[in-house]
Order: sequence, then C-alpha cells, then structure tokens
Amino acid sequence: MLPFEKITLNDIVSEVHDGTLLGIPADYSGVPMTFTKELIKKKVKNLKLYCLPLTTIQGDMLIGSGCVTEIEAAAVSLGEFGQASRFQDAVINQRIKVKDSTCPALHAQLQATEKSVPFMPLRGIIGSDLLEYRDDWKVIKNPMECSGKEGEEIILLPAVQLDVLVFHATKSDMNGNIQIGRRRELATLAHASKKVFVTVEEIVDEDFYENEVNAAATLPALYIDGIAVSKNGAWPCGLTGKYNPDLEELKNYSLAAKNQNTFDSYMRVFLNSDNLKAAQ
Amino acid sequence: MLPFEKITLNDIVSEVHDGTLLGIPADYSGVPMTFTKELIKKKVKNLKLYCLPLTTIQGDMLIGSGCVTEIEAAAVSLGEFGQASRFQDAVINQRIKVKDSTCPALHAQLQATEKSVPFMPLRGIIGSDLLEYRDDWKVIKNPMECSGKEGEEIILLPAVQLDVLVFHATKSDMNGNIQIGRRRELATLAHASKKVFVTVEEIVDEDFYENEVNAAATLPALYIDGIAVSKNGAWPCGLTGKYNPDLEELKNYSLAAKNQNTFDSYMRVFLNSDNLKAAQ
Amino acid sequence: MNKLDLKFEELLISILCDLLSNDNHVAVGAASPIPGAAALLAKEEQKIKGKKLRVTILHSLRFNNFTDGARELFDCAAQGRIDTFFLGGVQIDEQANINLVGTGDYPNLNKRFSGSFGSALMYYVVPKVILFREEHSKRTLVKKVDFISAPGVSDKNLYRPGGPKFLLTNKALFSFNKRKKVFCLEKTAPGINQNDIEKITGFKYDLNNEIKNFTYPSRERLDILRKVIAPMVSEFYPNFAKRIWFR
Amino acid sequence: MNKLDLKFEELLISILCDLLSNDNHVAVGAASPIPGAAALLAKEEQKIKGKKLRVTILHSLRFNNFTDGARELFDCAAQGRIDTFFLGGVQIDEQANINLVGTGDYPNLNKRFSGSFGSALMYYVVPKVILFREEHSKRTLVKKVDFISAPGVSDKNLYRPGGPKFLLTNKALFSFNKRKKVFCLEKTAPGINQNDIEKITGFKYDLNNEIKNFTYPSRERLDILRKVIAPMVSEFYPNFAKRIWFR
Repeated sequence: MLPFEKITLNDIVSEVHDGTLLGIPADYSGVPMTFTKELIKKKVKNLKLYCLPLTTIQGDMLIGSGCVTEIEAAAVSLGEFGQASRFQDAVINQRIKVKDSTCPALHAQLQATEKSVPFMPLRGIIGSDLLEYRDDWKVIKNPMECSGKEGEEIILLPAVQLDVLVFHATKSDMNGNIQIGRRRELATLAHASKKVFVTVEEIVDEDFYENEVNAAATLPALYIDGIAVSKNGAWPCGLTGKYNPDLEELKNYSLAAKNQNTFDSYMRVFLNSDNLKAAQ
Repeated sequence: MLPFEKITLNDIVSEVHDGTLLGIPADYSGVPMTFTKELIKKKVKNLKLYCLPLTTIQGDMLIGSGCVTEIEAAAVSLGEFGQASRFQDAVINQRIKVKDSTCPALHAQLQATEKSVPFMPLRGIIGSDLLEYRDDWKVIKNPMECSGKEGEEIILLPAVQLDVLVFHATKSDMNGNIQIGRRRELATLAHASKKVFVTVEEIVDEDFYENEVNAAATLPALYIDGIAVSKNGAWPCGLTGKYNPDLEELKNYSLAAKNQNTFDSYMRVFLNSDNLKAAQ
Repeated sequence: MNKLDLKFEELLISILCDLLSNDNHVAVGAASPIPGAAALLAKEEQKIKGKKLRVTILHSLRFNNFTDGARELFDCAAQGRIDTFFLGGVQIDEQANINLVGTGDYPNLNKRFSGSFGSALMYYVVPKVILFREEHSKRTLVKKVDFISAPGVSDKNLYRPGGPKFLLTNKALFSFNKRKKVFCLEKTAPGINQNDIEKITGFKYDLNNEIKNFTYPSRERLDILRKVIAPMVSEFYPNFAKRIWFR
Repeated sequence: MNKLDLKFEELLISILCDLLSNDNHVAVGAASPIPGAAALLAKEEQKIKGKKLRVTILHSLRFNNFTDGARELFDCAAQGRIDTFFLGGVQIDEQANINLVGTGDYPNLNKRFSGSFGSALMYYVVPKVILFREEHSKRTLVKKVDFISAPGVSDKNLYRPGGPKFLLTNKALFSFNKRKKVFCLEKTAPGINQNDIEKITGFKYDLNNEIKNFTYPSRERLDILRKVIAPMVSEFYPNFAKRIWFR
C-alpha cells in the first residue's frame, strides 16, 4: 500500500465538473499543462477560474476552448508574448464574466479561508474602479481604537474556498509530500481548496522530512488528494529548476491565438500532441 | 565591505531600552540565551515581552531579574520541568501585568502588521474570559453577506508591531540571509518588527539562494538589522538540528527558580558563566 | 496491576486509543505523552487493518509534518482538517469549561498556571476534543471554573463546529452531551465504582444506563504498544518513556 | 544616436537610474526590462560609492530573495520596506490615475488589456512610484482614464503613504505634485521641445521654470551598463538584452 493516492491524469480530470471553481497557479508556480490538455479534451463547461494572481497560456487556452464562464484574476496575458487574445476576445464579446481584482486581494481572500475567518481586511483599492464592480467586497470604517488610522476606510474581502486546485511540481517523495521550494503561494492555495491534485515530474524514493532544509521546501501530504506523474507536465511553460519555458512554442501559440480559427487549428494539433516528444 | 551588519552581542543589547516591546520566540524557534544573559547584566527595566506564542526559561529569567513589567503570551511555563516559578511569583504579587492570550491570536496580531492592516479577524475566543480583560480586542457582527456565518460574532485583533526582535539561529550566509528551516513563525515575527537582530552559531561562506531548496529555508537579509555570532547561543535551550536542550541545566534552573533567593544565587553564577564552556 | 503487568499509564493509553478508531487525523499538543502514545498506537492498529490514520505530534520533529510555522496547527484545525485534539485543564467544570490560567479572582489570582495555550481556538474548531486530566478530585473537577480559558459550549451565533466529546481522568471516562450541556459517566477505573466517583467529583453528571469498567488492552495491543510505540515515544518524551517502559 | 552610439533604451535606463540614487530598496515588477536595468545600474553605482541599494526583480530568480511566496512583495511594500516601484498604464490621466484594464465603458470594453496586477495596493503604499510608459500620445496620456486600476491621489481618510512621484515616457519626464494633483514637465527627450510635448499630451500639466533635456549618461555609466548590467539583464529578460546589446 502506498501511503498516498497515486492516480492518473484522467482521475484528476474526472474531479473537475461543470461549474467547478478551479484554482489556477501563476506562470511561476507550476502550470499543469498536461492536465489542462486533458481537461479541454473532456469538453468541460462553465468553469470558474480563480487565478493566484494571474494566468497566461493556461487560462487563455481554457477560455478559447469554451470551458470558462467566469474568471477572477489580477491579470491575464501572455507575458512577454503580449496580450492573451482568446481572453480579450471573450471579454469584448461578453462570453465570460471577469471579476477584475488585484494581486494582494487574491492572496488575502485565500488567506481568509486558510485561517477560517469570514473576511480579510486590505488597504489600498478604495478609489479604484475595481471596487465599483465587486459586490462581494465591503468597505467599513476601521473600528479599532488602538491600531490603524483613526476613522480610515478599509476593505473587507470575502473568504474564498476553491473546489479544486491542480498544479505541477518537480517531485513528490514516497509519502506524497510535494517539493514546492519558495513557491509558498501553492501552500496558501492548497490550504484554501476542498480538493488538491498535483502532477509531478517524478516520485522519488526519499523522505523530504529527513532534514530540516528539505522539509522547509515541502507542502505536506496532508493537503493532497492525489498525485499523478506527468513528465514535462508544465510544457510549454517552464518549471523552476527543471526546465525553461519553450519560448518558440509560446510564441507560436500567441500568434495562433490571435483569432479563433487559427487557435482552433493550433489546438487540434496541441491536444493530440505527445507531450513527451513535444518537450523534446 | 561585508554586505550586512556583523555586530556584537553588546551592540544588540544596546538596541533594547527601558520600555522596549521585545519579541520572544518559543522554545522551538531559537531562544537567544546569550543575548538574554547580556540583557539582564545591563539591568534593563520595564520591558514588555510579546511571546509567539509562549516562553520558557528566557521569559522566566527576565521576569525574575526584574526586567519586565508586562507580558503578552499564551503560556509561560518550563515545559516538562513544570511551572515557571518567577513568572508565577511576579503575577501573584502583581509585579507584572499579563495580557493573557491564546496562540492563534498572537500569530494573527503579527500577521496584521505583516500585511499592514489595522486588524485581523479570528474565530474562537468569544465566551472565554480572555476577552473580558482585553480592551484592545473588539467583537463585531460579521458584516459579509457571502462568506462566513450570517450574523456570527467575530473578534478583531489589533495589529501589533514589535520594537525589537532577537532570536538565535543555526547559521547565516555571507550575504546575511538566515537559515530558519521550518520555523516560519520567525518570518512573521521579523516582518512585524521595527528592528530584527539575530545571533547565529556561525556565518558560512555560502549563498543560500544558490538552490531553491536552501532558499526556501531562508529568512531574507532584507529584514535583518544585524547579526552577531554566538556559539551555543541558545544554551541551555536546544537548537533544532544542532543541539538538544541541556535537560540537567534546565532542571537545575527549575529548582533554583522556586524562590527568589535561590534564583538570585543561580543567576549570579549563570550571568558570569562562560557560555562556551557551559555548553561544552 | 494484572497478570500482564499492566502499567496504569498503559491502561489510560488504551482507553484513549479506543476513542480514536474512526479518525482521519489526530493532533497532539505539547506535554501530552499519554495522548501522544495513544494516537500512535491507534495509527499502528489502523495500519494493520489497511486503513490510514494521520497523527501530528507537535512536540516531535518526526511526527510533525507542518511546514508553515507554528500557526499551521491552528489554521489546519480551523480548516476542519483535524478530527481529534486533546486539551487539559487546571479546572474543568460542569459545562466543560476549562481553566488553564489559575485559581482565584482573576487577575488577582491565588495560584497562577501556564496560560490558555491554543485552547481558545482549538476547542471551538476541532470536532472531537478529548479532555484529559489525570487528577480526579473536587479541586480539578469543579462546579464552575475560576477562569474560562475556553468554554465548553457556545451560543448559536458563533461558528463552533468543535467542542468536548470525552473527559478522561485516572478514575473515570465521561462523554459530553452538547445539547444538554452535561457530562455522562461512561466507565470507571478498576476497583472504582459509581459512588466513589460521586464523592470525588465537584460537579453533577448523568449516568450511562450501563456503566462499565475500563477495558483492559488485549495482549496483542500491549505488544504493539511496548514493542513498536514505546521506542517512538522515546523520541519526543524521553523522560516519560524511560519511566514507563525503559528503566 | 550620439558619438557613444547610445541606444535610446540606454538613455531611458540612465534617466530612471538618476531617480533612484537615494533609495534603500527598489523593486521591479513583471515585464519591465528598462526599469530592471536601471535599478541594477543604480545598485552598481552605489556599490562603487560604498553605499548599498537593495534591488528586487520579481521576474528573476537571482535578484528575487523573497521566500514567503508571491504575496511577500505586497506585504513587504505595505510594511514600508520598499522605497521605489514602477508601474505602467494603458492610459494615465491628469490626476495620475492609471488604467491597466481596458478602454471603453467597463465592463463593455472596446479593448481589453491584462488587468490591474498589484497596482491597487502598490500605488498606495510605495512612497516613490515611477510611472513608466514609453508611448507618449493623446491615446496614452489622457484627460481621464476609462477605468481606474489605481488612483493617483486619495482622500485624507485613507492610509496612503505612497503614490506617483515621476512619469517617464519616450519623450518626457514629469514629476507629480501630490498636493496640487498635477504633473509638472521636467525634462524632454533630445530634439523634443516643450511645444512638441503639449501637442502629444492629452492632459494639462505645469512647467518647471527650467525645462532641461534628458541628460546623457557618462562614458563611465555607459561602460558599467554595457559590461556589468547587460549580462545580468540577460538572465531575466533575454530577448530584451539580445535586442539592445547582444546582436
């Protein structure tokens, strides 16, 4: 008996349903692209994406494939390859609802769930138009006498709990603990999700808790509902310390995504590509 | 030119003044005992201790030496050696004010400062007598419509910023970064302190950021105002991964501390003991 | 104690172990060798049955997998990821209020104890809190505690999924009825009867229809405890392990 | 461009570098090669003078020492530990409001851009925010932005230690007067005069008594930039470094 749930990509995909609120890691946190591929193949609909705090190709592909009806994010772009065209197109044509946010608010809403409190306060935001369109954010006057500025207005952000989080990581140990290094936003995401699945490059025959330094870089198995091995699972995105982004492929995508027809052609090839080969 | 401030124990002690709000790490987070010794020698008065979330011999010694007028903590004890007698004595004879708290509240108050918000909400506490004696805590009805329980009462805790934090760690790198391993409460403490000083067993000729796993175990130099080398600096407390607590010495202390006379005798020897020899 | 040469601590470990059989995650706080041993024993027995019980022992490096610092225990519990936790009490009262702070008229106490630790959150959020206090006397089990570190029950307008389920002393095991806000005597220690308990308890409680004696551990359980668990306990409670098993 | 064969990007880097000379900690967000290079250049020049400037470049592994995850930038800034940060804007208006979301009548936009990133906190808490937007036109510098991602100024009842101090485009450098809520033209690019700026700017601004031209970098600064900084920039903006320095 393995001490954790070793599963397949398809097992993970089967946990995502129409309407699922799905956690989306930033491009630096381990983008689960092989999972995304399978998710698109399943033709799941009405996903709500919660980005911490932004998404690049993963979000744009899901949107272009018609899987998404709502997205909460501080930014959607293709980074140095410019704007995320499928996202832009869906917004302009009102096919998706955008809950426009700002990075620290997206972090704080998950921290509220992490601590199991109904809300988190945050400074800033007031006076921006973001607030005008967020019924779920609330402005109060600071009720404290001994801390903060007297009478200052402050925003309360709701606790948000994700239905499912999927991210890609370098490795898990034999007990199902995940090495996340400095990407501690993945811990916050995991703490705030009902279910957490991870794709990894490999499962190694080690115990990350055997020394304190390794332990410090670890997300405990306690929060993980299943792990699937997926070699080059972030491709064409990069994976810190393992491989760089495939700049050529990302550029190709950015060009193809400019209109729906060329996007569709690109996706037909992409969805049927062999990931192992694709990543060289 | 060293890229960080290498200083002496006395330099650190000179940053602590009458009335300073001093951060006190728990017995598992690296207790700066050589610093504490020098602080007591300086005969500093009216210290306010903020324990995250508890203190053992460090707090008891400072209290027994008459350095403390106020302590905020979830617990003061000598762990498996029983009650902290100098603390008990000072409380019963009303020589110190205790702001009785609970562990998660002590964490949350620092997290408020970490995020620069005036308060943090927390569940629990309501219905306990802790609340009756805390004018700085505030109960509100949950104002959110979409998160939490409708109409639930919830506590707001004030942001607390420490004047000075001192802790002991295994090592710093050549750039003044500190290895803290899994003791991430030290990061929260540092983020919430105006000044942070660290005593270390050694400064090593490495760069902790050279690999992601080491980096993950690091508190960045950015938060540190000075580092002093102090061999066996936690003795007689332990230091994770380096040395265990000196159980015999801790037992001796617990017995001596039972009354002020035997405490005073103990301290005369302790304050003049050579730390290097003592820890062998 | 009996022909197995059972130590009384081993009996208490066994009683606690029985309370953990349906859990997924048991956490054990500081200075709790008997609950710690009970949790590890339950984990080992579940493993033999092919089931999994996660045990987090704060005082241990090996059995504490948290990596988010000292606050993770509380966050994790508040998230509902811990089924069972143990709390003590200088005083415990009729309504399961616990006092870890001191006796007398706070803040003018006669006797000061350590403090409330994490009880003022853990007692609210962990579904099954087991109160464990070895001393069973009118001094420890009182009508009303002098200071409430954490209350046994809360008003409806609070978020409170957690609370007391059991109270174990060296003389008796009580369950707690949250609706009626009252303890119920379930089991007594060997040689102790219902009347004895009444004489040494400072509060009123209900009686189970069928009050049993503490169940002795099976030979098999005792073997696991002594051969497998005792060496583990040595890692984080060396003094306790030495006193019970290794002297 | 001149006899040093100066690239225009190098000139912008040099102008930004001059704005950083009294800082202790400069942070640079995503997709900002010119600010990133300017910060590293300032750090190097301070080092030569025996002074220390800390530079955090988010997009880099080597120049990003944060270990508390992606939120640490925002926490660190809110704690007051970052002196200078750079922000851009699809539109920037007269009161230094910035728009990173899109043009048109939100949410019915004509054109959608990435989103507000961290601006709705960073703009409030970092004392010296430098707005950097290369394109200088009536399209980018407008009377009133279509959507406020973050406002240039705030009411007194808000906590707002931070805000805009400068705006640099490929044609001009403005300072921002927080009290008067107005930009002030300080410098213009080579070959551009005050009238040219007026024609291409969509908002009103004050004029400095003595409007200067962009100062060219010294030979020494340019040497440092090309020999020391350019290879560093290659690590985190390879395409930019290649285009400017290595082709």
